[in-house]
Amino acid sequence: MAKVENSRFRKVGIGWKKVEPVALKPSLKKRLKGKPVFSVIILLFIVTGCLFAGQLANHDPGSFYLQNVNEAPNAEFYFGTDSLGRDIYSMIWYGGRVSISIGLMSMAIISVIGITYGCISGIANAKIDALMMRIAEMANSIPNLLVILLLMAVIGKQDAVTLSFVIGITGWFALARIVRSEVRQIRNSEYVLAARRMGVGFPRIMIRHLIPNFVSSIMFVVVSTISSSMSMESTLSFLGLGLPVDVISWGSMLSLANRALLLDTWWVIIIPGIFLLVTLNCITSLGNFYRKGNTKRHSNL
Amino acid sequence: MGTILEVKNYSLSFDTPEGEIEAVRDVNFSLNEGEILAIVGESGCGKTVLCKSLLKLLPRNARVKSGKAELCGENITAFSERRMRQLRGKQISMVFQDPLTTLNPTIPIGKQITESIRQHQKISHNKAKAHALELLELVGIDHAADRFNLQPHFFSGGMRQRCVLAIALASHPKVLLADEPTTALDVTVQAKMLDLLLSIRKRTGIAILFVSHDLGVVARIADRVAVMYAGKIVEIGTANEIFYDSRHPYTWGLLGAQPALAMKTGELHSIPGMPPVLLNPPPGDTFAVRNKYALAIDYEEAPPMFQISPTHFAATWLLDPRAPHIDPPIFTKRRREE
Amino acid sequence: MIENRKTQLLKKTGLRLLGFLFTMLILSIVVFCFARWAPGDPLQSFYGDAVESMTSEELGAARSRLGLDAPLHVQYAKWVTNALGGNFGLSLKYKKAAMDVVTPLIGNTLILGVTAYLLVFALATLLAVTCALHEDTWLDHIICKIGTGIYYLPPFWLGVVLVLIFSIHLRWFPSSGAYDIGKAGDILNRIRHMILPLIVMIVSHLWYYAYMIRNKLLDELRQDYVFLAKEKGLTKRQIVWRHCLRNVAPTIVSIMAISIPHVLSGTYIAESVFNYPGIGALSIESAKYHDYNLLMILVLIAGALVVLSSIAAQTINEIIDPRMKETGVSAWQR
Amino acid sequence: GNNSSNESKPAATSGSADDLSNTLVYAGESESTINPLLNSHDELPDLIFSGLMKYDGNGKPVYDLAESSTYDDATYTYTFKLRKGIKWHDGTDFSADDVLYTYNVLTKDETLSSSITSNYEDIVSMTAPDQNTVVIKLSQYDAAMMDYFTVGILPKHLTEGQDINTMAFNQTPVGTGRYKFVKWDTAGGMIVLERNEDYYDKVPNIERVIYKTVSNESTKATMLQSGEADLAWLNSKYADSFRKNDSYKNIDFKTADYRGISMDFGTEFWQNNGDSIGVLNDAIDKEAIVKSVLDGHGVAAYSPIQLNRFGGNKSADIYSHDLQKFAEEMAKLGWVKGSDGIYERNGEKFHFTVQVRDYEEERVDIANLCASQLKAAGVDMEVKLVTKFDWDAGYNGFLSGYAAQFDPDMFYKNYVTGASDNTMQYSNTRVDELLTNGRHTKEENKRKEIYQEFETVYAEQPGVVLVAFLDGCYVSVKGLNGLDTTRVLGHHAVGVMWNIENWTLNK
Amino acid sequence: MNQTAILEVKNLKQYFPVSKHLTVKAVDDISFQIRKGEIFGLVGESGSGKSTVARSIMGLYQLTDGEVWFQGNKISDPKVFRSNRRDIQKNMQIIFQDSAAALNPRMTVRNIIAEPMQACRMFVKNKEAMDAKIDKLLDQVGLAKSFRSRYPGELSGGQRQRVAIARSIGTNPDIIIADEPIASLDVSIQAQILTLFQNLQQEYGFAFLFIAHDLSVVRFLSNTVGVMLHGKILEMAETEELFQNPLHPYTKALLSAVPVADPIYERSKKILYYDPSKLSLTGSLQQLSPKHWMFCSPK
Ligand SMILES: Nc1ncnc2c1ncn2[C@@H]1O[C@H](COP(=O)(O)OP(=O)(O)OP(=O)(O)O)[C@@H](O)[C@H]1O
Ligand SMILES: Nc1ncnc2c1ncn2[C@@H]1O[C@H](COP(=O)(O)OP(=O)(O)OP(=O)(O)O)[C@@H](O)[C@H]1O
Ligand SMILES: [Mg+2]
Ligand SMILES: [Mg+2]
Repeated sequence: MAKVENSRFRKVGIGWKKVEPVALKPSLKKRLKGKPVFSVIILLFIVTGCLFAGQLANHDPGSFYLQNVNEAPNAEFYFGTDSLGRDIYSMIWYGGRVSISIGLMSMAIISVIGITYGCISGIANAKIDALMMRIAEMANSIPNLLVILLLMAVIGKQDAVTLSFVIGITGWFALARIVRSEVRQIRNSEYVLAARRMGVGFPRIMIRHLIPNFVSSIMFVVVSTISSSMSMESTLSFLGLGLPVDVISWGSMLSLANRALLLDTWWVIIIPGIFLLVTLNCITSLGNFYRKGNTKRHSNL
Repeated sequence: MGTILEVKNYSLSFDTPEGEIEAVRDVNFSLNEGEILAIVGESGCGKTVLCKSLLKLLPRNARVKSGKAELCGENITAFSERRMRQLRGKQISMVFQDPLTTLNPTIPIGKQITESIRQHQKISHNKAKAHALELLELVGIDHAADRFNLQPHFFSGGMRQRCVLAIALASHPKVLLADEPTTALDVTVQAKMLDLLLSIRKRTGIAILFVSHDLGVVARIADRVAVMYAGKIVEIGTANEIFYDSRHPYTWGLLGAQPALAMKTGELHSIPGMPPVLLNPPPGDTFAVRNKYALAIDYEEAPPMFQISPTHFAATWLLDPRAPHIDPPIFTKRRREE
Repeated sequence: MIENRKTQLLKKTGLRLLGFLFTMLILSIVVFCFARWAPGDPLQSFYGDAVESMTSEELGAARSRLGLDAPLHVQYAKWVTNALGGNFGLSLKYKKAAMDVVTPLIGNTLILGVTAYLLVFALATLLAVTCALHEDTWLDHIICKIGTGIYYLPPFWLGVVLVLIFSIHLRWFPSSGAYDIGKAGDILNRIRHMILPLIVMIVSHLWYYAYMIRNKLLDELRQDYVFLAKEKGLTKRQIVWRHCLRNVAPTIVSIMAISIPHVLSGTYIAESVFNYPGIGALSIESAKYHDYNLLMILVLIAGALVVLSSIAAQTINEIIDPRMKETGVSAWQR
Repeated sequence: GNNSSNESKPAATSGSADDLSNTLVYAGESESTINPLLNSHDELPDLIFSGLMKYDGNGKPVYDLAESSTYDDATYTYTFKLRKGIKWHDGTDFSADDVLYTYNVLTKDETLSSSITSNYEDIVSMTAPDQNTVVIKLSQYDAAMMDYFTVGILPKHLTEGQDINTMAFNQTPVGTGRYKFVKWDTAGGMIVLERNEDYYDKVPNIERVIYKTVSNESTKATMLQSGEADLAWLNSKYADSFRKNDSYKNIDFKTADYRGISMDFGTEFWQNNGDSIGVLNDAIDKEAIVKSVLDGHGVAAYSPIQLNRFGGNKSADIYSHDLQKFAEEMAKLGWVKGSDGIYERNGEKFHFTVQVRDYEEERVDIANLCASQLKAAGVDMEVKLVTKFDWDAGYNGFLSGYAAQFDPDMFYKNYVTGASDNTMQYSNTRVDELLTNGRHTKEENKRKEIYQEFETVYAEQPGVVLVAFLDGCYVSVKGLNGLDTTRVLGHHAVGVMWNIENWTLNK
Repeated sequence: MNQTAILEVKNLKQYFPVSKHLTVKAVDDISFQIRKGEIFGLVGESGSGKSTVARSIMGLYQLTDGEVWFQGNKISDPKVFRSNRRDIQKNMQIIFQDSAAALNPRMTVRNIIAEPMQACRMFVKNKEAMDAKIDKLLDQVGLAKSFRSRYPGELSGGQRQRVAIARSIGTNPDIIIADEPIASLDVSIQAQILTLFQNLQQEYGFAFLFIAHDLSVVRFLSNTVGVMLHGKILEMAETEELFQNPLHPYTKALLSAVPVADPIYERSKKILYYDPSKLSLTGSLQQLSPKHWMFCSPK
């Protein structure tokens, strides 16, 4: 006994035993906690649905079933028909394809232009910065529609890519402003100075040092450009500047709302609305999740 | 001199996604009126968390696991947020670690001080202002009246630190928790600041819990010193006991790491390794893995507090009668006069 | 020192005003050219369907009569000289002075736009503070979820639904117009007409800004000065309202400044859904119908608002937060 | 200036301005000018102004400002005797000078840009022997001239010497009509009219008419539903939603307003393939379109003057929806279906573009349906929505609408080769002959024969694929009485207020 | 120590015009030189312009006046700088005070360390060589290989500072400018880093411009020391000479205020105070002895 005691009190010094903190493996449930599982599933469902629109649709989305005008949802027309007898169910999948791709493409264009412009302006010296911001402000006060009108005419085609391009090119000002102010906050941080000093070029600084550090704070703005692009598309369709009339999108379906409302056909109004809302909300909660993951600190309040 | 603040078996942890961080573990100490107790220890050992938890300024994921803190005999651990609010600033106040960020950058200094005064005393605006000016002068800011309406941006680091002190003193608290109040200052300003604290203590009898990792500063100001490591107080005693007769290997390590000592030998005694992560700490003494003098038992069982003198305690198995005798490094015995 | 700051501020503001005039000049040139390059026939708006039955000689004559055939720079020079004299030309569609088309309507839009604008930011701040005070509780979650949900509703869609419920079924609020017949001076009547448009405008912008402010506030709540404020014994509310909000104010002010065109364009939807006479719809119309002179005025008004407000924002921000001032030399000179 | 004198005259009726019990609120389209010379497609000029003649319920010209007239066959000269004691709304006396002035503007003013000037090309000279007599001399006989004398007369004293196109008068009109203009409230989006108590004929029962300018089709319907309007012209679908509702009345007029696809012969495609327009009629199920888009409120169209009293020749109805027949006809014309199911001839696909104005929902629907039906038959008609027609963009056609509710001569300028309104460059020597003859022929029966022949000739080689004639579906509140549907309305169902003086309102 | 200077600063002035009426003279006419393998310590009160000196040398500001010579090139001349940019970027590296701020929180340790080498076109094509080099660097600064894939946020302050050091020595620079590299570290880690610096100097022959405000640290590490106040170097001497024989009253005050971990001594010690506002701004650095310079005002 005493021997054991003595051996316990022998001097052993550093590193006698490897001491590892016990790492607990969290359960699956715990790992998924707080993650937007539900949103991911729904979004996957909608996106797959749109991708396989051809397989899912049971009617031609462009056809007018004149014998089945304004029918409520039923076994043949799952989501009903509109005032010209188009099948809402099939239109939803085809329309989603167009709307989601326009939303994403415009978002990409807006992000690229807005972030690049904002970064340049944020990093440039006071004079160039002021000039760039003035230009953005000016561009911002010209009615989008006028610019779009001109661009559409110059490009001369009306398809989803052109439309996204045009929406993108007129929609980046706010983002640029926000990015610029974020960049101004981090541009004098030492890691940026150090990188700059080490001869790292601007594009690399932007991609590696600036963007990762402000991306979480512009997340919501970026995500909401998806929704604003979708509704811009519907406004443009409404004005005849959008996609050709036979191309269906959720936006153009929604713009039938006022007509449907007077005709008491709720399914024409509600169903595309629900799809749009659900999709956007799912995308938002993904963005939020990303944002949260980036700010781990707790409130001091 | 009565005890004004007493902390008993105090443990506190944070819930994080990775697990539980035990930031303060079974801490005991008491603070008397007019006394300055210094807490030293390296970064991340839980000094700030301890102070903040006394004021209940911790985020929602912090949780007091056991023990209590008594202020003037009242158990404040159980106080509601509302009662704490009445206490804060008035009975017990704190000088925060980083003066650059603790002042609100957009509000004029004067307003930040009067706000503190008026929160606890129902006095007129002008009176509060007069009082605030007094305070600013007390902490040694000249041209206080001119600077009253300037934002912190226009103050130097040292001045800001002193403003934070002025705010902490605004309502004449009984206990001041000073969390590294001089780290941002250069030595000359730091010396002035320390003298200021000493003189305030002399005048008002305020009790100060002085947190620092600079042993030189502690040597100048503290009556008693507690050495913290990984959330635990590993040694506590009067200043002389700690500086001249320390018993814990960690205290030895701290004292030995002073560059001032390396002048002759040209060799710096650093403590090897890194401070432990407090996430699910392993059993035994957390310092063992960095401890030259570690005993086998250190790796298995945490040591209890051994009493050395009525005021001096240390938590190391080296003090156990069964432990082999170890000569402390010579520098721990050395005094300046020698 | 204080005196210095004041004169400095004045000087800066003066300089900025100069910059403003210059900006307006550039803006007018850009819009002038843009409008004329855009495809379509301005005569359409002048003669309406009659153009369909005009011969090409007639069209040519009409063009030269309206000064549409001169080279671009000549047209612009003419426009500028006239504009400096206060004459902004004739609206092609309305066939009267463009200024006269705008003036009766601008009041309507300003009332609607400014009210919406102020309400949006007041409510956004309120919502943001509520969320920040209750961060990560059910209240915050619910507000966030509902907020985003409603924000994504297309505004024209929402407008139509509101009309169905509140005008047609309940008959609480009118579905169109700015006021009832003969009630132009009746404030209550005007408010009744504004409620539905306001709801649409507010709902379609509110969460965007509320969320931005909320996130800024949450960042702010993670600052150390919150501890100091708490340590003084301030309540949570006091801390958020007095301390955090003040620090977020520059951001809010900047957002407000850049959001003017955004909110103004919101009046377009409200105006067209609720048939509310105003310049929002007019500016879209003028772009669509190539009503150049009208378009110029409207763009200049919008531009002036935007640039002036951004100047104001910068000035306000420098007063609130002296750190905003651009001092020192950029580190990016080489 | 002018309208203050109007307003200063107190309303000689009972009730305050807020009393709306005898005020008709009409939800109409947006307005920019109220001037009978510039604006021939709207209700307002007709209410405020009056002409020498006016149309009666059957669409025949009867006397209005003129009391009587004589016509001298040899010299082609009309002599009008004017009514006496007529006053302008501002109190000034009306006289022959005003008539002369107005017709001078119509025939001589170079700056006037109006679509109707060509109607008066036959006028050679005008004189006013005295204050109550106007003599108008033509160069040759013109069967439609009496119709064209219905144009509203402008007050010389208020408009002389001004640019007719842009004068302020256009927004503050003063006339001699049944209602006088009170105020144009732009900020409120309404135009206020008050009945003319000094009207020389029957003074209307309804005290005030408020014309609300509405830019959105569906808003007109919601305004009716929310009680903000008493009368509006709606498209047939919206109108249908009121039929079940007891508090509203549906008043369905016949109109001469057709919708069709007009082909532009100025474009290369139709120059090559102009022979293949008529056959398209076989591929379009017009009945189905009438049934679905118009909810049955209209008729399938076969002739542009089908509903005119001179037209309606059933033997001109030579097409029917029959894909079999269509395929045969196409084969005869030399078209062969390509691999993509679209016909080809001489290496050219049967593909053409059609511009469609987007603000009228029915137009868009009709275009879409036609495109889809033609596509099913093998013809690719591409629909391009535009806000305003763009004639320079090279579209092959447009979705057109027009009406000849009065004299069929209204089509002369559209179909005669090189005529002023023949913008689609339609050309057919037989049609030219017939329409010219129709214009200068006096006897009604002969004219009828001519126009019926025109119908058959045109049907064989049409420039427009006619789709349907619309009904003019008006909806009013229950208390509005007196609307008379005997009158055939014009383009956009205009003319509903032709007998407004007989209407009564009981809210 | 009689090799030629690799870095020489001559009459460096760096003014910041804050407003029309106020110009901050952050650095006001200072000169010094650093030889190969030498550690030059720069001390002074906070705000005295130490960091500005470092940044000016690094070329982050437009110099107000003066010259910076690096290996015989006058790099303060933008033309010379531009033509030698690669060389300068490779051979002059900086370590900042706050390692948390100096490392991009969104990059892995590997990428952080690799960045300057990539910028200098080292190992462009050869990923293995780069990885080997990174492992070697980590080893040099005493970190395990496993740190490669971590993010700065997952590291302790001392580890972060090591990463920053590894980053700066990756390109084998001739001189490292260390701007208060240990100020944010606690005592035990400080000692480790100081030892590391010592090793780097002795084994690899790096020269340092070592900025600190802790005099005892500077005394331990550096060969030569300069004392700064209000943008001026007040005293400059070989380390022991300065500490044994301080001449300028401000240096004396500083030395007297250095806290020592000895309570009895500390409580009784007399601190000399020096009012910085008394400093006359006219004058120049005079050589008083071969290894000792002091700022003297013309009497
Ligand atoms: N909100 C929190 N959530 C999780 N862990 C925390 C939180 N706040 C502090 N900690 C942890 O608690 C431990 C103690 O931190 P504390 O700030 O008290 O250290 P300190 O002794 O004050 O160090 P320093 O000298 O750097 O100020 C650290 O390991 C830290 O990671
Ligand atoms: N970009 C700048 N614009 C204006 N003033 C500046 C700028 N950079 C530094 N200064 C000023 O120059 C002076 C010297 O600053 P510097 O950072 O060099 O001091 P330091 O000695 O490094 O202080 P510390 O020990 O606190 O790091 C300070 O008064 C500072 O306010
Ligand atoms: Mg701390
Ligand atoms: Mg510094």
